[in-house]
Amino acid sequence: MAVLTEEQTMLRDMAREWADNESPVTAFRKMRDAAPAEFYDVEAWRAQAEMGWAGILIPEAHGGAGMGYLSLGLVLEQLGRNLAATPLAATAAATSALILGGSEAQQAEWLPRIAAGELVAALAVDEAPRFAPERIEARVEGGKLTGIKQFVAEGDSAQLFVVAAMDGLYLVSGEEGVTRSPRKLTDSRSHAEIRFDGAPAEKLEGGTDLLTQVTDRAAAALCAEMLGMAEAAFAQTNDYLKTRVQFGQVLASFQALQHRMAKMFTELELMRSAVEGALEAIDSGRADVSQEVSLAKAVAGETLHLVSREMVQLHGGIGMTDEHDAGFYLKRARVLEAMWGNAAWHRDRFARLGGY
Amino acid sequence: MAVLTEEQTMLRDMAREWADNESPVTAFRKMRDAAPAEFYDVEAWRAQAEMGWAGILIPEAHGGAGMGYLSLGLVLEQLGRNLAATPLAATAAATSALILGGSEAQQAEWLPRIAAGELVAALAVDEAPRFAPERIEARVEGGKLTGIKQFVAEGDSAQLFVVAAMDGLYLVSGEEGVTRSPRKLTDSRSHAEIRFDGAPAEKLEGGTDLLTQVTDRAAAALCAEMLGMAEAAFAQTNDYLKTRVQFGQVLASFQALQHRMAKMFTELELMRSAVEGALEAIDSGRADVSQEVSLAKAVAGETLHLVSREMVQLHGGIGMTDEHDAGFYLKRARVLEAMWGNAAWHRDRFARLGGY
Amino acid sequence: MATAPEIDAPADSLDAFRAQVRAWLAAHFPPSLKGKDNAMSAVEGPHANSPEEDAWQQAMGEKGWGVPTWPSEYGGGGLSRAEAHVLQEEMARIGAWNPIGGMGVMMFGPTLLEYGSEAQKREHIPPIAKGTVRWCQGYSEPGAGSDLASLQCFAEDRGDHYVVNGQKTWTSGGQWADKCFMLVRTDKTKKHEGITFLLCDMDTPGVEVKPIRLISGSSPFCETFFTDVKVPKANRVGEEGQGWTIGKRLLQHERSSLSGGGSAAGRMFAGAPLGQLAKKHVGVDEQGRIADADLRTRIVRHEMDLRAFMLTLRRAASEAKSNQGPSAATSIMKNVGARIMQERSELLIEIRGLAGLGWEGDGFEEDALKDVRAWLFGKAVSIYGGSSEIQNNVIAKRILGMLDHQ
Amino acid sequence: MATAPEIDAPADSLDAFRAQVRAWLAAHFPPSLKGKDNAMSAVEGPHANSPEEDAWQQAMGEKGWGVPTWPSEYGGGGLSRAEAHVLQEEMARIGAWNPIGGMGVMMFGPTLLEYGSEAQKREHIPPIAKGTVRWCQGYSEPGAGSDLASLQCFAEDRGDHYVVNGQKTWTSGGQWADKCFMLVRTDKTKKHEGITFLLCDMDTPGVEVKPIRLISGSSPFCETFFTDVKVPKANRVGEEGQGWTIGKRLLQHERSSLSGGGSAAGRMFAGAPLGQLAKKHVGVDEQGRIADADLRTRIVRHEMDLRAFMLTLRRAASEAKSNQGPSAATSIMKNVGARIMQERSELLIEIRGLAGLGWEGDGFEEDALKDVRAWLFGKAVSIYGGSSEIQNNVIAKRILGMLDHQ
Repeated sequence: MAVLTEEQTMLRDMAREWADNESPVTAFRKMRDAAPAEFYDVEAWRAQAEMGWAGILIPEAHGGAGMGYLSLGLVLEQLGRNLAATPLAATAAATSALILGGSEAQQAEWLPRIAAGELVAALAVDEAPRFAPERIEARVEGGKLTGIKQFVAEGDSAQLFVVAAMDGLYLVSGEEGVTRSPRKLTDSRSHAEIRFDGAPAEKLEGGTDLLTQVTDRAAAALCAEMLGMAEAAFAQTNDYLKTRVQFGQVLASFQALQHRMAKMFTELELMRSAVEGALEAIDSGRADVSQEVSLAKAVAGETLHLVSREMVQLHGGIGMTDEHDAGFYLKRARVLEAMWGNAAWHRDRFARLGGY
Repeated sequence: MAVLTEEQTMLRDMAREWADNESPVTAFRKMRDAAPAEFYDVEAWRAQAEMGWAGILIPEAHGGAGMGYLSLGLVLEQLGRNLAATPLAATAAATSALILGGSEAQQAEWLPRIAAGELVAALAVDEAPRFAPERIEARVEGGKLTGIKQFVAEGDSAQLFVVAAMDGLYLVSGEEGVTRSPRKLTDSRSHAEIRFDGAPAEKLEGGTDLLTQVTDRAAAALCAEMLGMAEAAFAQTNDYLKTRVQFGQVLASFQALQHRMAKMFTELELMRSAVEGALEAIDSGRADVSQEVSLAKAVAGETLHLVSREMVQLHGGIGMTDEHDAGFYLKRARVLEAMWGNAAWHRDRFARLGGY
Repeated sequence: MATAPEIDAPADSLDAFRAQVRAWLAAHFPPSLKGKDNAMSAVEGPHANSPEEDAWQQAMGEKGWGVPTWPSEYGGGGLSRAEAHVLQEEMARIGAWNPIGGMGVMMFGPTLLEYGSEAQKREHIPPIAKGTVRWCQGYSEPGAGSDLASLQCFAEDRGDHYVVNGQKTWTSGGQWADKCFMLVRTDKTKKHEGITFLLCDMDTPGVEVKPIRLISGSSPFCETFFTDVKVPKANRVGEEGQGWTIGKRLLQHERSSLSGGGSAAGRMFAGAPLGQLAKKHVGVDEQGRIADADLRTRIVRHEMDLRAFMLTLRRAASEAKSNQGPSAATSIMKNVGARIMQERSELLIEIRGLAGLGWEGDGFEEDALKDVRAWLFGKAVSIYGGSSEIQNNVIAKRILGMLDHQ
Repeated sequence: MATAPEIDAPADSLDAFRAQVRAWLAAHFPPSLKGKDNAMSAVEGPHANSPEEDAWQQAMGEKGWGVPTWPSEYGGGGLSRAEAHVLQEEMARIGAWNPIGGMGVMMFGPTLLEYGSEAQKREHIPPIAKGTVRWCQGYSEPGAGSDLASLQCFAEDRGDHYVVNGQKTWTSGGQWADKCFMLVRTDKTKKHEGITFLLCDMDTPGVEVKPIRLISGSSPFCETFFTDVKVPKANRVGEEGQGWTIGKRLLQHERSSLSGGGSAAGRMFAGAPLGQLAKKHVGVDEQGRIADADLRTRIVRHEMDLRAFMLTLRRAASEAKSNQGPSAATSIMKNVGARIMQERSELLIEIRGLAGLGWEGDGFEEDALKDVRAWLFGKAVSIYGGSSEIQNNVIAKRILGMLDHQ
């Protein structure tokens, strides 16, 4: 655990208590079975907005909490532990674009509404199923944006889009020229294809550098969610091993499993360091944010992959049933692993940034 | 174990008995400590020649046994188990060049002498410390070969060299224009730098295709030696775990170690299949020899790497001492892993041959 | 890569048989069914057969060639191993497939042939050979998974019959099965020796079946509840208390089929090589290699693992044939088969990116949706039929001689 | 990559101290010694100091800054952690290094400060702080490695002294040491409670030392034989039977130093990043990447592992400082440090090809020869000071609460 301020400690404790009590995995299961058009838990999102989480990143002048990414990560980690299904991460990703590249007018128009939880925002970058920010073909002519964006998280309900075009990021609000088609992935969350066909668009400052900054922040936020998921999957597995009896002994007493768990614990500790390191690098405005984010996303991807597989394997048959939660972690894990660059993509970038 | 003919079974049993009784690891230790100029065990090589092993590949018409690579592999596997230090593999590699690319006159001149164990032959390809058969700069002008070859196995004592030049393979015999400098590697075996400075050279037929065929055969032969080493390292470790007592129990009874050993055993079985598969592919003249050799060398490299590390780790302190044999396996393993293409090189070639 | 293991057979002497097989297949295999084998029917449940499928099943059933090496007096093909191999080759050549399958063929039949009474064999083997009776397995219980011998489902002796009470779980295809082979406890004072092997009609009063929904969305397994279920003693295989021996033998058949001895492995890994698929989805670099070099190194490792596995299947088959005794290599098959299948699924997902994680609905290739379900279902392969952990215990103890704390 | 962990200190209040340190270092650190730290002296044995080295050791010894946080009444620096950090920063800034080291500093000193009597502290701590007395560790025995508590070396009570008989092994630097701290058995009827902690002069009659040659060619450890060796009772630390408690505490100091808390880790991984070295030896592709893409993916995984490890060291230090209690992260340090060091050595060999496997003689770069020896010696890192297996047991039991069969 990073060293926290008093304010951050309170935020984390509140998030943990809320997620454990008000939005446990059973809430996600209910949302999945109900399959609302938004593909998220509307009540949970409302509650989060009331607690001010939609505005964690937003300056106080615009009605937010003026905290940073480590703070956002503390909350997302708790949500990840319980698979709470709300558009907080997507909205935060779009928010970071406004904060970094929005004009005063744009910020004044949107940030207070986001902070108040009045709308869901989304970041639309990819035009193919694999992250490739260098291959954007969407273009803007005469203030109208045209292009097709794939698997836009929370795209089913977003009222404000931050959209990557060839020359940078744009804001698209309103329904004109916007067509949404849901894409149902294994995680039962919102991922939509969004067709922009001459949609009115306003430019943000910063060009393609802004795109890198924003996707790095989006990735770092997901890492926090992945950290929470990995921790919860690991803890539940550890608990299960202590209760399940086979051959007259609890599974936790078998040394081969002890060592596997010890190794997973080791990876989890490294994952925490990498994830917190990336969030702190963003908060302190360091020059190596991209390196640290690539480290975090690659390590988070590998570790969550390992833990989510082992969760099923070590639960045995019961972990294979839909009735158990293990499958939820597995199915969500692969989606997060693929978003904003998978482990291989980030390893490649880490090496390129290192000059080899 | 591949299905063997009666002749092969006899050969293997004889090789095993000889290696276990006449050339155990203590013989290698003795050779290392004595450090003869040849960097091999002269008496053991004489005994092998008397048993006809130098001529395993050589047609009966030229005084050999007319057997194939699987047979050669059976012998090298037994030598590998005991780290027997003789120039059999190097001589066989050079022999394969003569068999595949030698004229009748060249074969008649050299094969009977090799089969009789009268001389050591060596294959000289690389001009840098990493295998790169596509980067040969040695050239022949007017029947004189010029170039510097690195880490030529058995180069300290070879009387006949098969040398790769830009346009194919050449035979170099005699000392004219040949300068040898020993290179002492961790395995205490012979690896010499050979400078050819206008050395008289005779061409073999087959151009650079012959080079590929010959290095594939050299690699496959090493794989058999690696298989024997890995098996012996594994078996000795397994024996040790059954005798070493800690916490009042033999180490073999600790489940974490049981599972590690089971996984290593699994890799060893796959390694055996891959190695025998490559040798059989050569013997049956299949078109996919290069694929099968790349599979074998990559798998052999990874598995021997794993087993040689685990041998030291699972022996604990005693495995760290020079008095114990574990270090010998470790030190020889890395050399064989690097020769004729390491695992990464062969993975890359396997993929290229597979069209991706 | 994905070829079935080759078995060297003395082909010359089999030429006549081969010609006969070829003619028969030409006459009976409907070309419209070429390559239409539904290997997933065990998972997805039986589908309604088309008339062609019916005719094909009937023809093979009558010939006994669905179970080619079983004795012909019980409806099997009565072929030698070499002949069976010719049959397999000829079928592969024209894309024909075996319509007779399921647990009866893979596990129960071979076991009954070994341990059943003459009457039991005459009653049960022919319908399996014809594919007309479906069997399910009543082994696992909620408290008895890897530790199967701790099972509690109890069969009380009532003279000429038993009365069975208890619960089984992971009953494969329980909702579609006609009959169940099961392990029950007949003696509570002994662990292994208190177990007996029974055969039970699934429509016996007191048998209730509840499908278990898996993470893959399918429900190929059931919970099966037994409440005062009468099983005649004639349906006991072997002696009372011999069930563990028989049941373990059956598991060996299960393992060898799960690890893909023969065509099963070929089917499991059929389809385009991963390298080609990756080139399509990921693109290529200037040298024609998969553009994502990191992914490429893992694909090649995987393809090598698969090729080494295939060579090991071939080697084990040769070794078995050459009377060198059972090959130690067979002990590794299940774990390696499971790891390869699971890695393949994970790579398929990575190759396709988010398009490889579709659950249902628009926007996904049919193959991708299938591969997602197979990925999730495939997590079971290292759990059922003796988990990977149990397999490693077995290798360590039986093959490596590493004994537990004494 | 290879930077020492940063510790956030309230720098403002320390400015005066920093200025003082800077001035003192400028006056005392001979610039000719910049970066000449010989971290391998523990392995290679002490070398003859140059006059500069002597002067530097004496200056640091008198100042007590070789052991900056030890109490000044025993010759330590008496600095706060924050001040010690400033000292470390200022030394790093100019390439100065700590000439005071060895087992006395890393393990024995901290333990004696905790458990020793006033007389023992006054006698033994100052020479350690000055670097004038070398200590070695008498713990392991041929039959007691990971299971240290089964040690047999026996100390018989003879009133005012003990008589010690038995054998120790893996005595680090036994052939160069002046004194030995050791665990002996004083009661054969108890396991852990029968162990006592003694201090023994290495020149006592009956102590014999035989260096053990390692696979790396060096002999940093010894077998040490004790035959009727007299040890005064004044040299017993703590009570009789308290040795296990004291000895374990000392191992904690060993582990935290082995896992590279602080500058040790920085030193361990100093040198050019692997990526640059690989570019030099392997070449680059048209995009300037390491030409061997397979190797590149493994180098980047390794560098990421190293960076995550460094971030973990930093995090553990911050957590310890912020009174959140000891960090769970410290439990993973030894195993991760060992794996990174060993992987790094293996990668170095692969990068250089056969030129990376030179043992001695012509044809090799000096660095390559050093790296080969370090590769081989480094295999010990996962064995000594609590093997990786023991560390995993500890994590599973103490942190994860997974208890053994009951």
